[in-house]
Amino acid sequence: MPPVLQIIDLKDSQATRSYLTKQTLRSWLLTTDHKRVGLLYLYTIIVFFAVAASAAAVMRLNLLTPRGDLVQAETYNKLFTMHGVLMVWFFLIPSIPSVLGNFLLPLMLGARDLAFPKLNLLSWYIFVFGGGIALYALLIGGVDTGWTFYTPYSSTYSNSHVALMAAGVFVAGFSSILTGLNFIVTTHKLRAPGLTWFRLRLFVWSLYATSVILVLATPVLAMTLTLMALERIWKVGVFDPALGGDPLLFQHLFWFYSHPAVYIMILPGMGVVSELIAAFSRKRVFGYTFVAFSSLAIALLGFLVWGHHMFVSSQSVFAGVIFSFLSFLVAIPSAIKVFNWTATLYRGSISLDTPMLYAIGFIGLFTIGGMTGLFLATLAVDVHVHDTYFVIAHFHYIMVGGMVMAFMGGLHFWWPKISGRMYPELLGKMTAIVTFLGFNLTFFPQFILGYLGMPRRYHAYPEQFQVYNVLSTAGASILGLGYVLPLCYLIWSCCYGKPAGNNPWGAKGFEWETTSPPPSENFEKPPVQTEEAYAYPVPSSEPITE
Amino acid sequence: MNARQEGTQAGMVYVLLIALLAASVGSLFLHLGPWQPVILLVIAAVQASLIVLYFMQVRSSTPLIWLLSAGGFLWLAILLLLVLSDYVSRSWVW
Amino acid sequence: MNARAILYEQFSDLEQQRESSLAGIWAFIASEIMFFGGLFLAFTVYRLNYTQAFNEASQHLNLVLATLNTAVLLTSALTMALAAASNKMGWKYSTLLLLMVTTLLGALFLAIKGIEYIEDWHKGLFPGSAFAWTGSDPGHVQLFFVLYFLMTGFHALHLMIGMGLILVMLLLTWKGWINSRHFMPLDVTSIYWHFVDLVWIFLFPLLYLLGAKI
Amino acid sequence: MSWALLIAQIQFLPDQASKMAGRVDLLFIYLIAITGTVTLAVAGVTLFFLAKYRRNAAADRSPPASSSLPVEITWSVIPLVIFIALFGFGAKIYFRESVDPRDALEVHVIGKQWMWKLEHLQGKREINELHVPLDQTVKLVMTSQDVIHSFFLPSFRIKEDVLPGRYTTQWFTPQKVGTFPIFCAQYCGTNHALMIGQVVVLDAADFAAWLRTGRETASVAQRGEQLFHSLGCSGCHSPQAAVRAPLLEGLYGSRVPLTDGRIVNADMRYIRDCILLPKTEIVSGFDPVMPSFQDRVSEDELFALITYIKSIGSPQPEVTVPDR
Repeated sequence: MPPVLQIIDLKDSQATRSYLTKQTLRSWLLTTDHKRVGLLYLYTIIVFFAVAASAAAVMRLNLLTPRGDLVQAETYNKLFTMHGVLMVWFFLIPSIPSVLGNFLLPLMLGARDLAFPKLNLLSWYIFVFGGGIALYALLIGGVDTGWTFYTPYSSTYSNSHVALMAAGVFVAGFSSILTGLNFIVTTHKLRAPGLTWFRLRLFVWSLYATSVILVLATPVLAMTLTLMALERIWKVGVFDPALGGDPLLFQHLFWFYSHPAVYIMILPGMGVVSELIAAFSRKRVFGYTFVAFSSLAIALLGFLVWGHHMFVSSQSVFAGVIFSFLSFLVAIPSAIKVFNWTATLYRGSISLDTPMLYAIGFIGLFTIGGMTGLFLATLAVDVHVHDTYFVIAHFHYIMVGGMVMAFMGGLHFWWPKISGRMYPELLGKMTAIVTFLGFNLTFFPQFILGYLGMPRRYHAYPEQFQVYNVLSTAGASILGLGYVLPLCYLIWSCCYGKPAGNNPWGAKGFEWETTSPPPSENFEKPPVQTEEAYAYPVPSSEPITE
Repeated sequence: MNARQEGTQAGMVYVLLIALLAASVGSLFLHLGPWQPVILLVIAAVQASLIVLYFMQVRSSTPLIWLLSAGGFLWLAILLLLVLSDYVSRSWVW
Repeated sequence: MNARAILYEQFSDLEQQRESSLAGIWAFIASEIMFFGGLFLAFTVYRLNYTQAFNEASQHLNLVLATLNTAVLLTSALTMALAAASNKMGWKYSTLLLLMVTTLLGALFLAIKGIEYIEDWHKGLFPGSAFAWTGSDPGHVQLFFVLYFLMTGFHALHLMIGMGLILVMLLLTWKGWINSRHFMPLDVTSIYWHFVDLVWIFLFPLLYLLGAKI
Repeated sequence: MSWALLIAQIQFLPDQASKMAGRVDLLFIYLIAITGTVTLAVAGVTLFFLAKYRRNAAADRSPPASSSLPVEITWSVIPLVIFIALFGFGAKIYFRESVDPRDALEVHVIGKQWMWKLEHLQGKREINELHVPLDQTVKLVMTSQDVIHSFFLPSFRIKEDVLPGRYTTQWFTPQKVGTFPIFCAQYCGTNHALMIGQVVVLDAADFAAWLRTGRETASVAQRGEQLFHSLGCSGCHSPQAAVRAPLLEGLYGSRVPLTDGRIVNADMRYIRDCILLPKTEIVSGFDPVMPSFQDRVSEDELFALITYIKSIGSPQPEVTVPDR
C-alpha cells in the first residue's frame, strides 16, 4: 500500500483543506487532480525502480568473479534485459515528466489543472497496465533479448516471452504519448495572464521540448515493437533475412525512437537543474533565452543522430560520416546549458542545501557523460569502443549521474510543496555526497574496462578485467545505499517532518506563492505574472546571517 | 464563412479529389515509365493537402495548428531521408 | 431547443477550450503519422531494393476494387465534412443522416476490403504457410504481401476505430449533447476520420498503382 | 588473489598490435586531453564560485548582466570548431580504413551461435582461433548462420557486425607477434560471453610451417570446384551445355547488365544472391530457369563455390564492393 500521507492539522498554515485531505481510495483511483496523478506515478515508479535496481545489484555481484559464478548465463541475460526494460520505459522516461512534471506544470503556469485531466488519469492507468504486462512477462520467465530487442535474435531465435514484453512496452508507450500531448496543449493554452513564452520557467521549457519528442518518437517505437512481435508470432515478417528482410531496418526504426528517448530522459533533468541553480544562487539564470532554446535544439537535433548506434552494424560509410557529424552538433546545446549554469553561479548568493548538492553533482557528472559522448560520436574511436563497457559507463553517467541526480534534487526541492513537510537536511546532504561518491566508484572504472575491450552483456569475462569489475561492484553497493536512504527519510518526513511554510527556500515562482501542500484548485485567486522569470532582488553584499 | 458556403466548398473539394483519383489511375494508361512514381506521389500529395487544408479546416486555424499538422509530416520526412541515406549509399565504392 | 455548451473548470472560456481540443487532436494525429511512418519507411526501403518483385506482386492485386474503395472513402470524407458543417448550422437531422451515410460508406469500404482479402487468400498470396507463389523471387514477393497486409490491416483497424467514434457522435448528437455551440467533439472525430482517409490516399498509389501494368 | 597480482593487472590501454591501433589511441588521447581540460575547467570554475559566493560570505554581488550574446557565441563557436576537428580526425582514420585492401590474405569467418568458424584459402580450418602472418593485411569476409554477431579484435581496434544473409568485411595488419583476444560484441544469446577466441600472430616462417601442419586438405577453391560439379552447376554453366546459361569464366569482378536494365558489380554478394535467389537479378538475355539452392547449400559450401568462381574470374584485380 503506498505510504498514505496523513495531515496533522497544521496550526499555522491556513490551508485546512489541501489536495491531500480527502483520503478515500476512490479519491485516489478516480482523481483528475494533476497533483494526485503525479503522486500515483511516484508510487508506481518506485516499485519499478526497486525491481530494476535489484536486478542490477545481482548482475554486479555476478561480475565479481571472471567465471560469473552467481547466476547462469541464461539468468544473467534475463537480468540485464529486466534491468534495461524496466529502467528505460518504467522509470527513466516517466519519472521527471510524469511525477514532477504532472505535479508542477499547472502550478508553474498558474493554471488550475492540465488541459485534459481525465486523459492524464487515463495515461496513468495505461502506464500501470503496460507495467503489469511487463512484470507478468518477467514473472513467468523473463526475456533474454536485451532492452534493444535486436532481430533476428528477438524475432526468431529467442525462446523467451518477447512478444508479451513488447506488448507491455507498446501499451506503456501510449501513456508517454498522452502525457506529451497533455503538456504541449497545456503549455500553449493554459498560461496565466502576463506569462509570455519568455517569462516561462525553464523547467516548463524543458518539459515542452520533452513532450515534442514524446509525441513524435514514441509511435515509431510502437510500430517497431509491433512488427517485431508480429514476426515472432506469424513466423513471417519484415525483418526476416530469409525473405530478404534487413535486420538493419529494425535497428534504424528502433534507434530512431531510442536516441530521442535518451533526450526524453535527460531534458527534464536539465530543466530541474536550471530551477535549482537559480533558486539556490538567488539569481536569474544566465542567458535565459539560450538555455530555453537549447532545450528545443536538443529535442530537434536529437532526431537526426541515431545512426551513431550503428557505426559498426554494416551501415554505409557515407551514412556513418553524416551521423557522426550530426552527433557532434547535438553536443553543442548541451555544452551551452552547462556553461550557462556555471555562469549563473557568478555573483550569486549560494546556499548548499541538498537540492543544490544534487544540482552541482549533476553538472559535474553530466559534463563527463556528455564529453564521453563525443568519444562515441568519433567514428574511429567508436569502432573500437562500441558495445563495450565504455558505452555502458557513458550512458550511466548521463542517466544515473545526470537524470537520477536531477530527479533526486527536484524531489527534495519540491518535497515541502508536495507533502507540506521538510525532509531532514543533514541526512539529505550526507546522502547526496554518498550517492555522488558511490556513483563514481561504480562507473568510472567501466570507462577503462571499455577501452580495454570488455564487451557489454557478458556474464563471464577474461581475468584481466577483474580488477575494475571488483571496484565497480564495490561502488554499486554504496550507490544502492545512496538510493535507499532518501526513500526512508522522505517517508519519515511525511509524518514527522518540520511543517514547511509556503516558500521554505525563498524561491521565485507561482508554486511558491500558494500554500504547501496546495489546495485542489492550486491557487485561491489565479496568479498574474508581472516580471520575468527568476526576478530575484539584488542580493546584498554583506553576509546574511539567517 | 457560414456553413452553406462551407458545404459548397466541401463539394468542390470532393469533385477535385475524385478528379485527381481518376487522373492517377488514368496516368497508368500513359505508360510514363520512370516518371510513373513521381506523378502518382505528386497527385497523392495534392489530394492529401486538399484534405488537410479544407476538410480538416487547417486553412482557417491558428498558427499552432499549422505547426502541429506540419510537424508530423516533417518528422516523417526526417525518418525517410536519413534512413534512405544509408540504403542508397550502401553500394558506393571508393 | 437552446444549444448549451459545457465549459470544463480548467478553461477560462469556450474559445480556449475549443482551441485546446483542436491542438490535442492534431498532436495525436502527428503521433499517428509517425506510427504509420514506420510502415511507409519499410515499404519505401524494400521497394527500392526489390523493385522487380514488388511490381510483379502488386499486379496480382485487384486494382478495380481498390479504385472503387478509394472513391468510397473520398465520398465518406465529403459526407463527414458536410456533417460537421451542418452541425454548426444546428441542422440536427441532416447531421444525423450524414453521419449515418459516413458510417455506411466506412462499412462498405471494409466489405470491399474483405472481398479483396478473401480473393487474395484464395490466390495463395497470404504470407506464411498458405503462401503459394509460382512466379520468380517468392521471398521478396512474400515480403511485399507481408507489408501489404500489415499496412492495409492497420488502416482498416483505424477505420473501425473511426467508425466507432462516429457512432458515439451519432448518439451524442441525437441526445442533443452535440449542437451548434458544443461542436468540438464532432470536429475532432471528423479530423480523425480525415486522417484515416489521408493514410489510404498514400497507401493506394504505393501498393496498387506503382506496380500496375496496363 | 594476492594484491600484488591484482595491482599487476592494472592496464589502461590494451596492447597496440597494429599501426591503426596506434592512430586510434592517439585520437583517444587527444579526446581525453580536450574533454579533460573542459571538464576540469567547468568543475574548477563551479567550485570557485561556490566558495566565493557562499550565501553568508561577503562578496561583490552587484548584479552582472543576466545575458550577453558575445559570451554565448564564443562558447558555442569554440566547441563547434573543436568538434569539427575531432570529427574530421575520426572520419579520416575511419575513411582510410574503409578502402578495400588490394592484396590481402583472405580469411572466411562464419559466426554461429556461440562459436567462430574460420577458414584460410589454402583450406585450413580453425574454430575460435586464427593464425595470421606478421605484416600481412588480413581481410576477413564474414557471415552468420543464425543471429547477428560482431567480430571484435580489441588489440587491433576493429569491430564489425556479422549479419545473416550478407557478407561483411573488415581487415587489419598485425605488427606484433603474440596472441590477442577475439570477442563477440553483439549480444547473440545464452553463451554470448563464451563466444571468444584468439588471434595468433606468427612471423612469416612460423606461419608457413603452421600451414603445413595437420593433414593435407584441398584448398577452398578446389573444394568449390568439386561442389560445382556435384551440385550440377557444371550441367548448365559450361560451353557445351544444352541449357543456355551465362558462362562464369571471367564473371567475377566484371559488371553484369540485368534484364531490368540495372548494371551490377559481380562481387561476392551478387554471386551469393544468384545461387540462393536466382530469380532476382537475372542476367539480360537469359530466362529465369535456374533452380534456387536456398537451404541446399551451407555457408561454408557457399564460400567454397564463390571462391572457385573467383578463381576462374577475370585476371584484373578483384573489385569487391564493400557490403557496407
